[in-house]
Amino acid sequence: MAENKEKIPKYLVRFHGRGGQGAVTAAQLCSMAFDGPATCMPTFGAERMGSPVASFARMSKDYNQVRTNEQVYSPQYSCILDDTLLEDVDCTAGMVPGGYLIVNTCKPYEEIREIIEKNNPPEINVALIDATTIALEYLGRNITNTLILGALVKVAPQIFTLDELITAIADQFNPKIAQKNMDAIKTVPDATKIYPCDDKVKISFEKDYKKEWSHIGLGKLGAAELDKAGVWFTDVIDGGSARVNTGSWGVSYATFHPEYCIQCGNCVFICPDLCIEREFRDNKWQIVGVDEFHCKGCENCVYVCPGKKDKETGEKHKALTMVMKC
Amino acid sequence: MAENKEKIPKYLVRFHGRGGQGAVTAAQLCSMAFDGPATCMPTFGAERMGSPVASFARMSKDYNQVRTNEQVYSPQYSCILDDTLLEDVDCTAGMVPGGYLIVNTCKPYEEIREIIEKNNPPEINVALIDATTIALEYLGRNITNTLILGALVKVAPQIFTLDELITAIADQFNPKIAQKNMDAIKTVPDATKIYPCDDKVKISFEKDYKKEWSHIGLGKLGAAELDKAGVWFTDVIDGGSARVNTGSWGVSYATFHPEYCIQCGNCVFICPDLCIEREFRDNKWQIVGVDEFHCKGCENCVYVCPGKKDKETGEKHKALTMVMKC
Amino acid sequence: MSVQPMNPFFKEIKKPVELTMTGNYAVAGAVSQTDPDVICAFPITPQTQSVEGLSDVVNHGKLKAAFVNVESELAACAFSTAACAAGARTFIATASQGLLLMAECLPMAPGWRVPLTMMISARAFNSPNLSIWNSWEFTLLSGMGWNTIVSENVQETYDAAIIASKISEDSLFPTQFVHDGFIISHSAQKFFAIPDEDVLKYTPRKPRHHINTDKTGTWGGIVTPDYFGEGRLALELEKNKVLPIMDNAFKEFKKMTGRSYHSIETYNLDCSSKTVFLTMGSMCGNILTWMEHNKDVGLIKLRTWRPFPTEQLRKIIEENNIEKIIILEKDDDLSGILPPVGQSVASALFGINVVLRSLIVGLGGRDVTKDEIEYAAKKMKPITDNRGKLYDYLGVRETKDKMWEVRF
Amino acid sequence: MSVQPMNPFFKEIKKPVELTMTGNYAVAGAVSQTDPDVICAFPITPQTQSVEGLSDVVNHGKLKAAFVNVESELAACAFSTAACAAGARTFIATASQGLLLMAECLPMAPGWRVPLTMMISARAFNSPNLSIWNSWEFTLLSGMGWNTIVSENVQETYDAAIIASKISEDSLFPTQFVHDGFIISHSAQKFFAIPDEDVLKYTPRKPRHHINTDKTGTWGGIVTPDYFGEGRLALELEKNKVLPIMDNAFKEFKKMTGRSYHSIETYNLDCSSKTVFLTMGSMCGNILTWMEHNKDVGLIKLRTWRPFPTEQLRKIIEENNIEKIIILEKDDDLSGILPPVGQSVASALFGINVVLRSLIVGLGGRDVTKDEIEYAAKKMKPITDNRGKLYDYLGVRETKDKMWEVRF
Repeated sequence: MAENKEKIPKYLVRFHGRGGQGAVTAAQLCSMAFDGPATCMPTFGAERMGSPVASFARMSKDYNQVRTNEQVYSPQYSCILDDTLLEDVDCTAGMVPGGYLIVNTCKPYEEIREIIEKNNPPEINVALIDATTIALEYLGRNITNTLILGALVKVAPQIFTLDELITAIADQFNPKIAQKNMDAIKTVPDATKIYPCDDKVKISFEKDYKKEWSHIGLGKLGAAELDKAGVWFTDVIDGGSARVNTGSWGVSYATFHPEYCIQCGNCVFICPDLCIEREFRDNKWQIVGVDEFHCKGCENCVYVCPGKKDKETGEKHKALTMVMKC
Repeated sequence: MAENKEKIPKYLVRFHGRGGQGAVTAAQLCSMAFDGPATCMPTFGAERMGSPVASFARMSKDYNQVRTNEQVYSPQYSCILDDTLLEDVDCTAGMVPGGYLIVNTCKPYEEIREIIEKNNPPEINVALIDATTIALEYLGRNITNTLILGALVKVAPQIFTLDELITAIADQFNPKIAQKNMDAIKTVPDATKIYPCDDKVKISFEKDYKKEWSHIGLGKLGAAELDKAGVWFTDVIDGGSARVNTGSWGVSYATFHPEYCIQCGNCVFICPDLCIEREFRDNKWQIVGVDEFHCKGCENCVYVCPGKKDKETGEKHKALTMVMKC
Repeated sequence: MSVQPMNPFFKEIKKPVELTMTGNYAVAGAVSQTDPDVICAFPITPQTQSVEGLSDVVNHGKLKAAFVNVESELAACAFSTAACAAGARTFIATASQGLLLMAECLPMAPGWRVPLTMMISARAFNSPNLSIWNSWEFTLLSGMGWNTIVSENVQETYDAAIIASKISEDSLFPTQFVHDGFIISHSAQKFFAIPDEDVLKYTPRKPRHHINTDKTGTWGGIVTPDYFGEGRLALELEKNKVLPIMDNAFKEFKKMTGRSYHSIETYNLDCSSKTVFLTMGSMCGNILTWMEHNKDVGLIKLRTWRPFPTEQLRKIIEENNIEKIIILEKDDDLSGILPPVGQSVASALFGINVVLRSLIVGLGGRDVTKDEIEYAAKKMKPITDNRGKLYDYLGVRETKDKMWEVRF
Repeated sequence: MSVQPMNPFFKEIKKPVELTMTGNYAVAGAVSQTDPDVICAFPITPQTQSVEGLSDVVNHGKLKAAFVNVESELAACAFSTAACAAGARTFIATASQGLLLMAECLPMAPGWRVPLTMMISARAFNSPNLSIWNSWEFTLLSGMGWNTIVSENVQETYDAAIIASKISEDSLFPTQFVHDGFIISHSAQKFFAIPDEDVLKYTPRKPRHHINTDKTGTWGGIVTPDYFGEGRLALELEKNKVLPIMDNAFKEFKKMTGRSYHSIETYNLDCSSKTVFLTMGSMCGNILTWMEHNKDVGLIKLRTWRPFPTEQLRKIIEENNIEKIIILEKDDDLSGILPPVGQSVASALFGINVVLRSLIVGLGGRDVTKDEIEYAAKKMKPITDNRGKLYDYLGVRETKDKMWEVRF
């Protein structure tokens, strides 16, 4: 490909999050905050609450640079809303050398580095921020998309400024939510710690680092290998979700306290993931625990649990409560 | 078109009848009775009991002559199952000079000739038979299709013989009906009277007399004249059946006897053509007569009429009875 | 009923026999001979008698099959596809708006490789007006992945019902066989019926993948962008095998009956004008009778409409040095390009030096006569290139008293 | 909901304003500005937010329209066609199997000259597998007689919603406007919104024939073979006027907004290789960004898919001496001939001396990247004739570790 030295820079940002964490909105806020042509899009996976999702923003003062509707394969900035994703997904894939990996985490840098090294990333900078703690304090919920954008502003102020970001937030959210986010975002620059790479590595805003056919899913069955088109026999493909560790998706999971359970069964019926475990004892089905491998932490079971009074204190306790992972 | 003198003859027969009179079956019996390649087809009109229909048979020992699936536009033989059709339809259209018009009628030749002359037919022979009388006697119903074929055998024995026709009838009908038809058909040759044309006119079994574009319906609205495609506004086209003289379709019509009517209304609801006339008298709707312009003679009203005892004789009489037209 | 149309098929047919029946009843007879397990269709003019005829044979007891009534064509297609996927030999039939109502379900059978067999009594669809008569609605939905063969007359549609069943099961793609509504469906013609035993030998039941509880799987389940294209390519690769499978079915049919069929049949291609008509279905008969007196044009008769016999057609045109093709088709599509058959032929012959025009005739049951054929041949004589509009309507009124004049 | 996507359209837009919205929400905004009387659609991914967005605007009170919920796409199409025939400005939207389920109803609106406007978020149909992602299902039903325009990005689909409404009412044919599902429907992009007053001036309500009790008539009633063909020719003659009507709609749109649209748009046709890509929709953006670094090929972007701009395309190819055309299309049809876009182009260009190949890409949401574009351009270089197969699949796996190699 011919290199054009006079090129106007284009900024490519990727967000990794879980369904419900606002990765798509983060990309959209980029597009709004940037002063010039910009597009953004989600990856086109089936989005379920808690499942891994990614989204992209592509920005440049030169419209022709961002006219493409491709997804982003070689971002300069990769922003991770949930550090558990680092284990499941290669969040550094295709990254431009000298770019930034920005992670919401309470873990130390060394631990994060160790995880990402498994994927042999290019030479990149890392920025860490414990956005979850800020979010829980200011927003009351673990929604960290605006905060991770604050960290992006810190490492890449040339894309858009904090003021531009705040204006975008004011446009996008209803006033009450917007105000909370704007208050929280101001704490971000101080809370973001940068771990730079070798400063001889110069970041490029023009070159394309996409590996050829990297979007094709090589390694999965090809046309000549499908048994009968459209029919996936279970001896060829594992069906069902038994092996998918959806329990790793949430920040919390439900735990069971048998002493407060009246065996009403409300939790069994409300759980969207069939995580309430039962056993056939004394001639009837009895609730005995929670399947933590699949519990995504939706809290529905907690809401419907009527609970039971403690015999000693007389206080009412629920038989299901949430436990934070971190 | 190149004339081929060695041509194997092809026989083209057209039947005109009303829905229910068996014109389609007549054509099919031709096809079956003929010893060689043959096809037959109905005109593709919406067939309602009593509405004018036509059907065609095409027969030749040379398959290529009858491979076409066109309708028949220049028959050598035109067979009319119901003489009321002669007024509505040009039954001689496209006929081959020297061909035969075969009519089921009780009218004299002169009257028939006068009717068909209106359409300026070519020089043709006419054969008349009162098939309705024979049908009512042998079959108990006015179904004259097999009888008209008997007349066809009389005027054109070269197409198929009476024996071949009888075999076809035996194949096509259930045994009881077949036997009645076979009995009836034997009386036909004697009952058929032929009125020949100028014997210098030689019938052709090769030439095609179809007038160019005669199947296109010239005289009806064309593409450039339709108001909005698919929408027939009532100021352009007369909607409804008010002007269609369906009363001419049957051999009989219903007539009303007020003295035997108990005003039960059964006839009003059963009539498929809304022919039972009512008036609003003495504060209620009362049955007053029959719309003869539209009555097709189905007799349904007669069947459902409970009738009333005659005051003098004590005998029960129906308020609706059928009157024959001929 | 005094007339018993299905009578010949109530008892075993032991040797070839000549019958006179309408196209629909002949199909009903042929289908009954292939011993289907399930018959499921919703009645619609002009298809109705095919299914009525089958109900007679089932009612009579000769055919042991589930005759399933449903509430619509969409339900008929869904039920039939599922029944066939479960292993049943299944027959379905429709026409016109009924075919359109099946559209949501039509892609599944090819996708899942379900060997369903469907009769279509081709009929106009409702635009601008309702018409119960013949047009080629089936060309509108040609991209669904069904095999499609078209018949000229009653003999061919009787034979096609049997051949289609074999093609479906040999190729594991569903097959439609089409005849012109009313013109063939309601026309009584003489034809030869095949002995029951021969039909059963010609259409043996073969083991195939089907829904069952021993080998479980998901049929047509959701796939991410990682797999969909691969699934389509897999279908395409299998679809490429269908034309040879059809050739073989025709060859075996000839062995059994002596009647010779091909995906493309040609007549009089060494004619002086190097001009040929190209069409399908009942009109081929009309043209062939006309050609008895007009020896200077030829005819290319397409029996196989899908998969389109591209390579065969190219070969025929090139080897015979055909200079001009006059397509006659009973469909149009208001698209500003050639109508459906024209589009397929232009795609197949793109880059070949041949002059092509397409004439839209016989819509909504308008008869196609020697007048149209003669006009088309005459109109084509001075044409020597592919400039201007390549199609027009023929055989319609412009105004009350004026024929529409073909403009190209 | 903390995010209020339709907020900008809750109040009057008084001057041109830059917004960032997804394709679907932008369409909802645009449609609300055209002041429809009736909105009736059944939700289906990826079309859903377009109708949800409109329900927000109706619920908010800014738009006074009947928002009608129905039980299926077939019902939605039937209800919308009838509402529009009764005189209401009517909007409908669908995708994929939803469009197929409408098939039975789709021919009526063109037949009755009902100016319905429909958004399609293009999506694969379910064969062999269910996919909620992008393919071009709409090309499968191109013969229904609807006008169809395709958009590249959010700005274009916002504008198309407004332009389509005008085209429908000026031509009295229903109009579909299409964007690629997810890629545009769910992509947030910057675009300029037009002041409400300007939109209303651009799409004035004009008197038209409609069902009413003062001038009664029969809509789509049965006709015998004496009239059906004449009705189709009448449609064709009116359809021939649509391309100029579209040109006029584009011209007036430019006057209002400065944004210039055409049925066909071209880029870099005087390139050295005389080779052009030809495609529609979002892929045009991908190719144009790639062309920033690859100046030796051109691009023909089809905005108008139906009626197909045949004469314009012929003129462009001939006047620019184009030698090779690489079609990229997100559809296929297992027919053994070119896929749908290829069929249309081959029909339009039949007899023109140009080399043509069609590549099937991006099925079921597979992204189309510079890899496909580069491969196609490279593969085309040695091709100099139209022999052999003219199409293939590109960007799919043959086996686990091997890309399918294009064979032509």
